Amino acid sequence: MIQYLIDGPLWYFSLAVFFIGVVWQLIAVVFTGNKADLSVPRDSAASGAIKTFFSRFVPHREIAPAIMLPVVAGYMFHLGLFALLFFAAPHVVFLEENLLGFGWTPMPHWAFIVAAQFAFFGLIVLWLRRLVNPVSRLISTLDDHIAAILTFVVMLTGCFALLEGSTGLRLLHRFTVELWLIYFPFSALMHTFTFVPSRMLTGAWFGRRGVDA
Amino acid sequence: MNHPGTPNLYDTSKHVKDGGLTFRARFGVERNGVNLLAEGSFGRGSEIKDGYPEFSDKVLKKLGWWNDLTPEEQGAAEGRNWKTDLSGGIQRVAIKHGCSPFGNAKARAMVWTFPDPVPIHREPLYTSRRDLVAKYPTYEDRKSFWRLPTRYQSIQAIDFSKDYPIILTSGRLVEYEGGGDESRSNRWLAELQQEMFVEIHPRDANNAGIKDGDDVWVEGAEAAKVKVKAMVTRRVDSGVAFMPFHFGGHFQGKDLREKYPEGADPYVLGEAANTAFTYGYDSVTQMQESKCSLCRITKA
Amino acid sequence: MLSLVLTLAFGLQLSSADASNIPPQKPNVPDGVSALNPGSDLWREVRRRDGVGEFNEVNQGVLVKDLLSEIQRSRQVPQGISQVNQVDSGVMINAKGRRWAAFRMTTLASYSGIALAAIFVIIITFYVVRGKVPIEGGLSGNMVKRFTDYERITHWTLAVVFLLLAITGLILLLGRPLLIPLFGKEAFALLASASKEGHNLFGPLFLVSLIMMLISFARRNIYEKGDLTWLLKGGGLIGKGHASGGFFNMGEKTWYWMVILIGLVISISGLILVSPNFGQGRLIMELMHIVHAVSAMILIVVSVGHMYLGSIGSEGALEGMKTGYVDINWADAHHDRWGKHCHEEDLIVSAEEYARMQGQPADSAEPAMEQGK
Amino acid sequence: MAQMKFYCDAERCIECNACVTACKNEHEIPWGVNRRRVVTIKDGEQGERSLSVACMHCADAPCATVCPVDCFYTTGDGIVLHDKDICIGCGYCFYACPFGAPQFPEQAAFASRGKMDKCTFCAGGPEEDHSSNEYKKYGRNRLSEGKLPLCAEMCSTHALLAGDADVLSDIYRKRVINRGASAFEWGVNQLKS
Repeated sequence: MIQYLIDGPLWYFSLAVFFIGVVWQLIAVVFTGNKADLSVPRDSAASGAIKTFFSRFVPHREIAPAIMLPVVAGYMFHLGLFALLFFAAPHVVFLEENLLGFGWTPMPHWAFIVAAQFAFFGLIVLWLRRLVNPVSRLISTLDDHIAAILTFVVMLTGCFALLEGSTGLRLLHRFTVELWLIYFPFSALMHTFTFVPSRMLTGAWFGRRGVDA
Repeated sequence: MNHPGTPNLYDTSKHVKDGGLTFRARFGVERNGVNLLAEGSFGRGSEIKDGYPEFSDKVLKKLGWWNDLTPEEQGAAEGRNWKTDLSGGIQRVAIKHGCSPFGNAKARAMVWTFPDPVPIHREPLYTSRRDLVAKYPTYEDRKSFWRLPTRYQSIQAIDFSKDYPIILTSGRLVEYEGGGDESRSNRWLAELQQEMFVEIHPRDANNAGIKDGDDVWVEGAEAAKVKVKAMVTRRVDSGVAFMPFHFGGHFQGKDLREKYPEGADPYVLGEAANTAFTYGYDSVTQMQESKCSLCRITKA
Repeated sequence: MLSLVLTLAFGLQLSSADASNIPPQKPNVPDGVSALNPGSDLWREVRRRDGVGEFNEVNQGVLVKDLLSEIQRSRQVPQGISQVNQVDSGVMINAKGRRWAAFRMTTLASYSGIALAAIFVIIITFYVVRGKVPIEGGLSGNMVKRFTDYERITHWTLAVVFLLLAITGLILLLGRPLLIPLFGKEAFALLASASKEGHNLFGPLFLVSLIMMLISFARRNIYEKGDLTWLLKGGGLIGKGHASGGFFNMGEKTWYWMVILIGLVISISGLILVSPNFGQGRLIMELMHIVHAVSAMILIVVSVGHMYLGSIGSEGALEGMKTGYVDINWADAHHDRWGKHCHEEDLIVSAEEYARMQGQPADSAEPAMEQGK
Repeated sequence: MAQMKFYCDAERCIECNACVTACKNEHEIPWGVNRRRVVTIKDGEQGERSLSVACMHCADAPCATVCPVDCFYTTGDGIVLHDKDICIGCGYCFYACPFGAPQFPEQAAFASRGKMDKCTFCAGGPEEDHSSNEYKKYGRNRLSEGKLPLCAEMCSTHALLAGDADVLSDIYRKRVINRGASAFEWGVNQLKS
């Protein structure tokens, strides 16, 4: 019964919540709008937006040494997770069968494990930094912690199901993924999509004023 | 007739119908005045207590056994011998009288049409035993051997064993068959023999600095090279190297897998042993020499 | 190195002299007749090459020295050959495996279980008897920075990974005798499969965080002159007086080097165990498993002591790793030389300053024990 | 009940690997997994002997002793089988087995070996007999069809015998009696005689 539930309705429900939630949030972001900037445009907002979007991938020179740890751990985690998510053999097969209909060549098994190790290490260090650093600890809301821990649990159950031998562990992993999808639109996980408009908005805002943000 | 089969081809201790048989009178009855038929040796229960030629309708008539044939058999056997009488009547009657249909002749390995009527040892063209060359010389070169000029003496005269000291021979593997293409495409057989190898005696391997499992170049006496795995074993004697000949798909170290038509390449590819073998043709059948040649084995 | 010595002693003490190498008897045949029988000679050789003395309860303990000698001997005596080219496919009979299996399930599992239970009992009785070691003169509220953020992240990463590995490892080792009766085979199989995958994946992470730990803490853990006296005085746990210590006292230094060295041994043997694709034979894997398991058990048992001492055992200890600041009285009590250094360099942060750093509004500057949201 | 055993007669085995191939073909065993293998000792030398080695279905199986998840069980016929659903692929049974019988589909990095596969004496596993599921996991179940393992049936020189231990020992005793001194004679060192 549980298997039917997890593989069936709950999966589609969580997908629905995810897509509708994300779209809803993005629309909300767009339609909140902001006051028109009445100043004379000194430079093009668009180029500012694009420039800022890419410049934010690299930490500012001055504060780089201070935040080197979160940047490195951040990239380790995100790149490990994306490589794992989109190029791990079981995931590629899953996407091919359940969602997209087409597949691509997956990473070899050892690369999949190394990516997972990078992701786990990055996430642990990032989450510990959030707890250890007094400033980030103060500004961390419960939602941040839940998002981090939930992602960790999803990855951990994924690791537990590596042997692909028992349906029980696969279901557990899929169930945590479903929880993650449902929680996604209401949490900081939205930054997966909102970081694009937010950087561009700031970039455009300052670009219009000719400021190199 | 319920014949039990003939386990031993030449066995005069049993009646022909029980599986006995005599030597075949294949080469006629007489040569140079010497009687080729058997003298004083005959099968058990044979009514003819001496040698006799192959059976044909004339022989039966002369022996007076022609009437043992049924009329239809007589019709079929008229003007024919035991090989061409499709009714099998001649064979039946011959066996009924205890004789073997193909006659009873002397067991003489005397093939007068061959260069060596009686087989004798002739040292191979590429040999490291120069002493045997003098004792057992090979044939003279022949200008036209079925219109093909074929060299024997002139090659044997050259001493290759200085730069190619090791005797090279080839042979079978139980896992593969023939050229190996089919059996190397069989998943279970291919897994048991995954690499083309050469068997070297530990002493030769030691002298050449080769360990078991190394890649080695086996260079034949005519400078063709094959790159194979070394298998250091005592199966071969010192100074001898053995190569199985079921492999193909590599040529002098280059893997030619992409040349196979799509999806037709076997699981296992390897050097063809005969690449490293040398000139030499049998004096009768023109069969190429793939059993004894000379080679040099160096670490790849 | 330490753990290798321990496993040697561990193995040596357990098993009596092992009668496996029977000298080749000469067949009792009158001299004139040579009745050498290659058949039986062959099987005697196979038996000796892979053979073991009669396997009985007495010598079922694995002799690590025996395994080491077996590994060399397996290279001298020519192995058999087989068309199947896999690991050890040339070895006809590997009787050492059976002894390792018996060792793992009887000696290793039971001793580990006993050791684990023992350390908890010791800690609880110690807590009941001694209770929380208070700081003389109570907390002063003035704090001094002990660990930077990076150091604490390193410590806690190693701790998280270690705990995860320890739990999954113990599930694999002691799961069968303890958990199968509780959950039944199917459920435990899920747990064990999860533990195995988790253990294998997090193994290398332990090595990485171990190296980070080595880099950031090695300098302050080098033994100094005063450390021996610390040891002689029982480190202040036993007896009255207080042993003097630098930034790290002798106990903490020993624990640090134990973690690093035994940790490295565990990691290396673990890496060998986790990568069977380099064709190492079973003997090496069995030996690595013994080294891995015994060293890991040592580390786990001692780590329980460390966790106790660092949190409940002594007042104010956890603050160092939790916030990076410790009370100056705590420093003077446990690490007087470092305390004196802080006084001289005036590194002390007053209570109000500390409260403000923790983000409380300035007026409610009660002692800095409670902070955070 | 019978006590099923294998016995390979070293005097007869000619290391032709027919048993290995038959087993792989019958159970569709993937590349790299060999439930049975032929090991040759002193290859090419005096007294060369070969043996076909696979799971010997020990009475007190070391693999069953060491398995962390206890997935082995012995049938009434003394055949040691295992449950692939429970197996976690840790490889300990391979270390413990005197004959190296347990096999793993992959030997890749991070000990990803996949589920253990081993000789089942052609008796399948804890699945419903003749179900496709049983065939996929454990291969053919010949014993429930009243047949003996295919490797023994395929052996060209009847070196490999499989069946009830008493029957096998009778067969082998007759052979030893027939060989009588000749085993000695064969054994006598030709170099000296």
